[in-house]
This record gives sequence, C-alpha cells and structure tokens, in this order.
Amino acid sequence: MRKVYLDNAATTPLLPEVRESMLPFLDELSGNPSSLHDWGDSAREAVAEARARVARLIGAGAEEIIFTSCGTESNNLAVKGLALARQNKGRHLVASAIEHFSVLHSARTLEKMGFELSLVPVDSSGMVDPDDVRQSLRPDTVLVSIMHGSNEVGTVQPIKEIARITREHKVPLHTDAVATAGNIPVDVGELGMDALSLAGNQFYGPQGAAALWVRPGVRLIPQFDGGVQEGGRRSGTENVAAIVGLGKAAELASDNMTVRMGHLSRLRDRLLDELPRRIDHTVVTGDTTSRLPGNASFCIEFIEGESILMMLNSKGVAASSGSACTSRALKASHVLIAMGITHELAQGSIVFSLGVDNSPEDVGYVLEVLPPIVDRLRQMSPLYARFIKGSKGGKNARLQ
Amino acid sequence: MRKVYLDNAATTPLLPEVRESMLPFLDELSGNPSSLHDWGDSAREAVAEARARVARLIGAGAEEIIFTSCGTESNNLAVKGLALARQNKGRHLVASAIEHFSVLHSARTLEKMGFELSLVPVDSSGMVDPDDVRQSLRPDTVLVSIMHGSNEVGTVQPIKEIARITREHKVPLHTDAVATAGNIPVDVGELGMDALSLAGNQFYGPQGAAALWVRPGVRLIPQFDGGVQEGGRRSGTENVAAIVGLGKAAELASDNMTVRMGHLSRLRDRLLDELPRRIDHTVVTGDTTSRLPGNASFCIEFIEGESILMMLNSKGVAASSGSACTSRALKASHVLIAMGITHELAQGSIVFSLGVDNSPEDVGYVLEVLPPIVDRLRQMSPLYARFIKGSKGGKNARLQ
Amino acid sequence: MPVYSEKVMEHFMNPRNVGEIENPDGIGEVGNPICGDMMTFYIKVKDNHLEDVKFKTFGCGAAIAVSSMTSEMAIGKTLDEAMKITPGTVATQLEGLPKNKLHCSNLGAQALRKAIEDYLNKNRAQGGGKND
Amino acid sequence: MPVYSEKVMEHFMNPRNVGEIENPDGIGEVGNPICGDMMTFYIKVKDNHLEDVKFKTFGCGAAIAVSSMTSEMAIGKTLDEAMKITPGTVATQLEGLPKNKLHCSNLGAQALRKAIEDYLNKNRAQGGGKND
Ligand SMILES: Cc1ncc(COP(=O)(O)O)c(C=O)c1O
Ligand SMILES: Cc1ncc(COP(=O)(O)O)c(C=O)c1O
Repeated sequence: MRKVYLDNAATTPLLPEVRESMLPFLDELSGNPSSLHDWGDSAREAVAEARARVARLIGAGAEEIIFTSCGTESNNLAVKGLALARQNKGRHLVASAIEHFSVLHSARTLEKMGFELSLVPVDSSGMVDPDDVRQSLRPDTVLVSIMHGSNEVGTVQPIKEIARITREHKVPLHTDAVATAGNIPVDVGELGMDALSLAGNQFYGPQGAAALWVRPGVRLIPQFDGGVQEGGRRSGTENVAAIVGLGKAAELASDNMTVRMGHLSRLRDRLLDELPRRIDHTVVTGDTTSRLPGNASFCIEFIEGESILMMLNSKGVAASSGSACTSRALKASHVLIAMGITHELAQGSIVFSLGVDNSPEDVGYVLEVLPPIVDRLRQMSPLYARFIKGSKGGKNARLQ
Repeated sequence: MRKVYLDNAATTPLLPEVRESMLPFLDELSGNPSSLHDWGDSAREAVAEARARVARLIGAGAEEIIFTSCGTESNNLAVKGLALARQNKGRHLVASAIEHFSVLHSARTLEKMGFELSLVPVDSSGMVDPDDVRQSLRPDTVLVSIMHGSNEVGTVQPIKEIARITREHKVPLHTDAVATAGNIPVDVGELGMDALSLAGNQFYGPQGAAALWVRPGVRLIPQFDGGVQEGGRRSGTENVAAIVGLGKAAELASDNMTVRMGHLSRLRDRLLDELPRRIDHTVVTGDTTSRLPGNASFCIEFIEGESILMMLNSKGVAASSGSACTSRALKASHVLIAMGITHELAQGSIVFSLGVDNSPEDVGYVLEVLPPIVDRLRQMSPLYARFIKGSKGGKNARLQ
Repeated sequence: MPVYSEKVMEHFMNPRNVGEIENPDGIGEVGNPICGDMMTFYIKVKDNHLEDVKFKTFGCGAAIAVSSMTSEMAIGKTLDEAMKITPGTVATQLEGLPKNKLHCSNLGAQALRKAIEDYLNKNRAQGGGKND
Repeated sequence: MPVYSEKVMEHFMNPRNVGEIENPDGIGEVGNPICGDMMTFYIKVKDNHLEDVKFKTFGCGAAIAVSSMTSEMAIGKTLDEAMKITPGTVATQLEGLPKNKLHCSNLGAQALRKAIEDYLNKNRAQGGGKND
C-alpha cells in the first residue's frame, strides 16, 4: 500500500543530510561542551557552528540564540521569561486567541501569579488585525505574543505591522515562529519582533532541538536554574547531536527555501482547489493568500475528524485534525472556534501538512481515497441523513 | 597517542546497542507520539517501551515516569514543581550544601518567591548526617532535596535513612540520582524517596533524554505549560530517538549493573590507592567506602586544576576539576568548600570518572603520565617553592 | 491511532447494522454534534424480542465501534435482556476502551435503551402493554 | 579546553623563563592562591635594562601563558619601556584571551611592574637612583 505522510506539522522527517551531520555525535563519544578536553572542544565547536547556522536562518547574531529542547520550552521561556523580567513595569499581557497552548497556557500560569491577559481576536480566516493589537495595549502591558504561522489553519500573521505597533509602544513582542521558521523567510531584523521561537522538527531537523532568539538588550528570566550553559539562560547539558542536526536543517532551509516553497505551495493549492470540488460541503480553513506553503486544512461537514483519520490511515495516509474527539481533552480546536467555526463543523476538521518529500502522486492519491471515505462516514451519519431529508428533492439530493 | 576518556561524569559514551536502538527513529520518519496514524503509533509504542524500561531500572511503575530533556530539567521540575504544589502548607525547603546547582539554584529561585531554604552541612568526606536533616525539619517544611551520589567527589548519601525521617515527618523527599541511577542499584521502593531525577547520558544513553520519577499521589506543578504530553506534566513534542536510547540504556544498566560495578570499582580503587602514593601531598576527596564505583577524585597541593587538565589533555587524557579557574564563574566547587577543603587546596582538584569502556591500561597510563605533569607544574609553582623552602632539610626535601 | 483494541478497530472498519429501519418500532437518539458524538438507534420488535437493530452515528472511532457492538449484542435479545446491556458490558465485549473514550460506550447503551423506552411508551399509550 | 589561542597554548605548553633568579634585583608578587592565581616575578637589571626576567606561577593555563609572554616581552627592554607593558599589550601578543580570563593578563603586567618598583625602591633607599 502507498504510504503518504501528510502530517509534517506534527513532526517532519529527517533529511538524509541532517542525519549524516548527527551521526558523528552518536557514533563516537560526543563530549560535553562544558568539558575542558578535546572531546569537550569538539562538542563545543559543533554547537557553535550550529548556533551560527540557526542565527543565519533568521538573520540574527549567533550569541542571541538560546538552544532549548522543543518549541514548547522556547515558548514557555519566552512568555514567562520576558514577562517576569518586566513585572515591575506592569503585569498585563497580550496574546492572540489562536496561540499554541504552550503560549496560551504559559500566559494562564502568569495569570495565576497576578498578571492579566487580553486575547486579541481573529477573523474568520484566522487573521489578527494589527489594529486590535494596538487597541489592547495598556500602559502596564509588558509583553505581546503573537504567533507567526498557524500549524492548524496555515494563516500567516502580519507580524511586521504588529511589531511596528509594539515598538512604537516600547512593549516587547514575542513571536511563536515554530510553524514558519525554516519554512518561509523569517528575518528578525526585517520583521522587527524582540523574541522568536523555532523548532528543528518543523523543518526536517531532529526532535529534541529548538531555539529561542532574544534581541540583544531584552532581559529574560531563565526558567531552568543550574549551570551556565547557553550563557546562563538555559542550564543543562546540551543535546549535541540534536543541536548539530538543527544547525544542519537550518542551513539546508536557508539554502533551499525558495525551491521548497514553490514545490509545497503547488501541492497545497491542488489540494485546496480540488478537495472542495470533489467533496461537497467542505470548507477551506484559514486564509488562502497569507498562508503556509504546506498547509491544506478543511472542515468536512456531517462527519468527525478521528474517523476520517482512522480511515485515511487504513489507506496509508497520515494527517491530523482539530476535532474534539482527536484531542485528549475532548475539546474542539480553540483555533477553529476562535475563527467562528461552529463546534459541529469543527468536528469535521482535517489538516494535511505537506513536506518536501511529498509528490504530486501523493496528492493525487489523497484526492482519490478521501471522497469514498467521506461518503462512507456520511452514510453512517445521522446528521447527514437529517440534512438530506431536510433538503429532499432540493439541490442537495445529488449528494446521496 | 593513547586517548583515555575519564570524564564520564560529564557525559558517557553511547553504547553501540543504544545507538542501534535509536537509529530507526533517525533513519526513517520518527512520528510524533501524539499523532493519530501508524507513524504516531510506532513512536508512541517506542516511548511506552522506553518508559517501562526506565521504570524497571528504578523499581517504579511505568506511568510514574516523566521524560524530560536533561538532569537539570528533572531537578528544576522536581524542586519547583513539588514545592509550589505544597506552598499552601508552608514555604520552607531543606537541601544539602552539596547539591548540584540545578537543585540549589532552583531553591534560590524559590527563595526569591518567599520560600526559606535551610542547607544541611556535610562532613569532611562529603556525607550528610541524617540527623542533621531531622534537625532542619520544621512544621512548614514542604520539600527536602538530598542528592544520592555526588558526581564531583563520589560520595553516596544514606538516602534510605533520610527517607525514613522525611516519611515520619510527612515531608516529600526528592533525590537527585543523576549520578547514581544506572550506575548503582536504585530502587525507589527500597530507598523510599518521593521523587527522583535521572539522566541518560550518565549511563551510556544519549544526551537529551532524562526523567523524573514521582511517587503516585504526590502532587507536582508542571513547569512547561502546553499540550498534554507526559500526562500533562511535561508538555512538548517528545524526542523519540533519545527517549528510546534512554530506555535501552536503562535496560542494559539493569542487566549488567553488578558486572559493571565490579569492573569500575577495581579501576577506581587502583587510582585511589596509587595516585596518592605516586604523588605526594595528594588527598582523596569524598568518602572511600560509600562511593560511586567510577569516581576517583583528588586534590593535589600547590598546583591548579585547569593546568593539570590541559597537560593531561596534551597526553590524550580527559578529566575534570572543581577548581575556580575551570568554572566559568571562577569560583571553587561549592562541594569541596562545603567539605571544609580550603580554597587553596580546592584549586588542585582533579576528578577522574571512569566508564565501562575504560581498561586497566587506561588507569596505568594515567598513573604514568600524571606524576611528571604534577612535577612540572610544581616546578613552576611559587607555592611549592615556598613550601620547599619552609621545610628545607625536613622530610619534604625529597619532593624536590 | 488512539490505543484501540483489535476488536474496536475491526468493528470500526466493518461496522455491523449501519442504517435506518423503515417504520421502526422505536427510535433512540443521544448526544449532540456539539459535544462530538451523536447516535440514533432504530429497533424492530417482535414477540418481545429485538428482531432488528440499526444505527447511524456521528463521532469518533470508538463511537462507531460501540454502536456496532451494541447493535450486535442487542439483536435477538428480549427487551428485558437488552435493557441490561450496560456501557461496561459493551466496553468489555470490545476488549476495552481508552479512558477518555469511555463516554462513548455510555452513549451506545443509552441510545438502545431510549429506543426500547420509545417503543414501550408508544405501546403503553396504545394500551398494548406487551411487556408487563 | 577554554577557547585559548594557539599562541596561549604554545606558551602554556612551553613556557619561557620559568624559575627564580638568585639574588634578584627586584621581586614582584601578585595574586593569592585563594583567588586562584599567584605569580612571582624576578628581575635582573643591568644598565637600566631588564637583563633577565624569571617567574613562578600558580594558576590556570592563561596565567602561565601570560607570565611566559610577559617575561619574554620584558627581557631586554629598558625599565621605562617595561613599565609600559600593559595587560592589553600582553593579551594582544597572546592573540587574545577568553573574557573570563582577562584578569590573568592583569596579573602578569602587575607582577612585572611590582618587581621593577621593588628594584627602584631598593635603589632609591640606597640613594642609587640609576633610573632618575
Ligand atoms: C548530580 C547531578 N545532578 C544534576 C546534573 C545536571 O544534569 P544535566 O547536565 O544533564 O542537566 C548533573 C550533571 O552532571 C549531576 O551530576
Ligand atoms: C505554532 C506552534 N508552536 C509551538 C509548538 C510546540 O512545539 P513542540 O511540540 O516542539 O513543543 C508547535 C507544535 O507543533 C506549533 O505548531
């Protein structure tokens, strides 16, 4: 059976070159970068090279990069670290309603400590209006956190405009760029934010290596206490192999970004165009122009996401969903709800996230196997039956 | 030139079997364990197997293991997570004076939040007296954190006796077992602590995978907010390859512990016996009986650790030191100072930490190359010159 | 996938008794799409036995497998016996369900029970009272 | 290793002018073992020039390399010239030092200067005043 991985938003495959770069640090003894001997030297130099490569990917200085273990850690460090460093100036936070939980729940934890959180809404395509950010600012606002791209609906936010506003008001802006860095151009000078999270396993690097960039001069309270690794801002023995892999992935992303984006957006557009044509009562979620090149996300009416995923899986296709049943908390994606999508429609969420390994044949295969799956599930669905009855003889009769 | 790695306390080499276990998760696509498809299933099953293996290593239940990225993270999560969960009961903490900075500085951070910290002293061999722990307990004590084994001086603490006291007083006990777990028997039932930190790169597993064990029923405030990975106690995408490697390393440690301990302690004892015999004015640091099998640590008078390390390195030998000059903060090891060692003597600290790959020849080589290095440095040392002049004609004349 | 037993997977991939019964003797509908799952059970009763059971389900893999299993367990049983089908017995027949999916097994038994009660109510209203 | 330049490593592995001078014209001692580094410089002066410089150093690789470089830079210089050797010029000659090791380069120039001052003081005390 054909195997088609379309869940690159969850984690990307490792590119062979990335794997090769890591093997020496698994094959022999990978020293501890803090150690004072040849093994320590090699490890330290390898980490330094990776740091330079990650910095180059986002147009930053190498010493401004803090390596962490995952996107969640970067986001926690950014939100808590930046807010706590400025709490004498005020205790008001701003974030968008569609932030990843690692940002939102970090802000919630700060709320328990006495901070106040204002959520900026999004429109029906998942876009933040920079003007809403401006409106939400108060004299005691100490941090704004707005994500760059959404892994769920693909929408890419107008960060540059938002950064112009936060700079004007002298409030630091953190951007969760976990879904964008390495996938679309991200230049911290050009965009103008003050801190940025990225993760290697979102652009063909390994799991276990991520980074937080912080603009020089912006204070940060470390969240790991201990030794003086990462300039004292993130204690703990470094995962050298993973960091090296992240560096290599960053280099490859810098070098191949335009080609990759072209490839992915062609595949994406075919899905976005054809799926709703082949499956009635299917809506595209997220903005169709300001969009991640690899994201093709939909809500399919009358059926539920987990069932779709299970049937797709039985055909060899991997994807994800924002339905309540697919979340362990049994809640529909807060992103879809924030966009004004009903809970009922959100149940039919299906997200295809494309990667560089995907081919036009992969897309063709999905376009072929998904419609019968939807048919089958709709034949089981009392909602669909009710809909059909409600429109008997009408234009929807053909759906039977 | 012979290459002899004697810095296993900094990080251990990867065993070939561990590397093999990891490669499938680097070689192919390693899924995200949260994903609902075959790739996610494989990743989730691999993590579950690793969890069971780590649990077996310490006699715990699999669901009690929380995977983290490093020993520092485990210690931060334990100290902050346990103390903050009980702060309505009191805000007093107890730790030994020789804890790793990831424990001590976590406690210092809590101090800034209003907690009080009592440090339990150690004797000249680095041992905690359980009675001192008892004395330090107060009605408002909410956490005791005493390390199991010291990576610097090798001393292994009487955790069982300490746990008996904390249990009596119904105060949770956290134990930093980063230096012991996987190296000597650690059974949480037998020892009786309530939380325990361990790290894979201390027993031939990879960097980037560590764990915190927490006894069922003991509350913990997560330190990473975000998704529901690790039962909501540690959000963030798992580093599957590293976790699998940690599991494999745990399995190998369970299976081979006795043999390894015998091998290491023979090598260690030879170093502990012979080095002071071959190099005058050299003292062993740490307890000689309650001691990690791989730790041979010394203070060599009149010379400084970094110089020793650099000359050893030029002979292919890797070790570490607790001297002020080798620390980035330029402070002598707080462990040595807590043991009553003078700052001057602490400057001559040298730590050999043996690993399973070391041979008797390695030890012989160190015994051969170190004395001339010490001689050379002493010939440069004004302290040594002064000492010789002060004891002219006395028993130390032969040292020249 | 959620950690589903083979039995759950098998019922999900090949659900029994999907559909509607024309002129059913009873209908039971539980859940609602906002909460994520919705099931409609249809029954045909003959001689105090469930001659036929069919369902339509909107929901996750567990919801579909539970519906299928519940219908299979119910067919042929007396009404009394069928009323004794519980979420627990359904879950057991499915070789267990993940903890966060247990509410789905509640729905199956509930929908069946509602369909039987619907039948009983209608009958009582007509003064039939076959089941007394 | 600390990120030492090749020059530092070379001086550390092969330090020049290690030792003491018997009956030196001046001695300078700085630092103390508690802080980690201690240097003693010995000088021999002839015709207002440093004819010989020797040192003993207790300390890290940087401290030893700095001592060696300072002594090498000083030998042959006039006292005035030698007094102008600064931590900065020593560090530059060593092709740089890691930031947290800069205090070591202070020590070298200080010890040399102290030795020269010691010589000058003794001379002044004896009314010699060669250097005036
Ligand atoms: C006893 C002890 N605790 C904690 C740590 C910190 O572990 P890591 O460096 O993996 O963060 C170490 C590291 O060597 C250690 O020896
Ligand atoms: C936008 C965004 N932020 C943060 C994260 C969290 O990253 P991680 O799962 O590596 O902790 C993700 C993960 O998918 C993400 O997509």
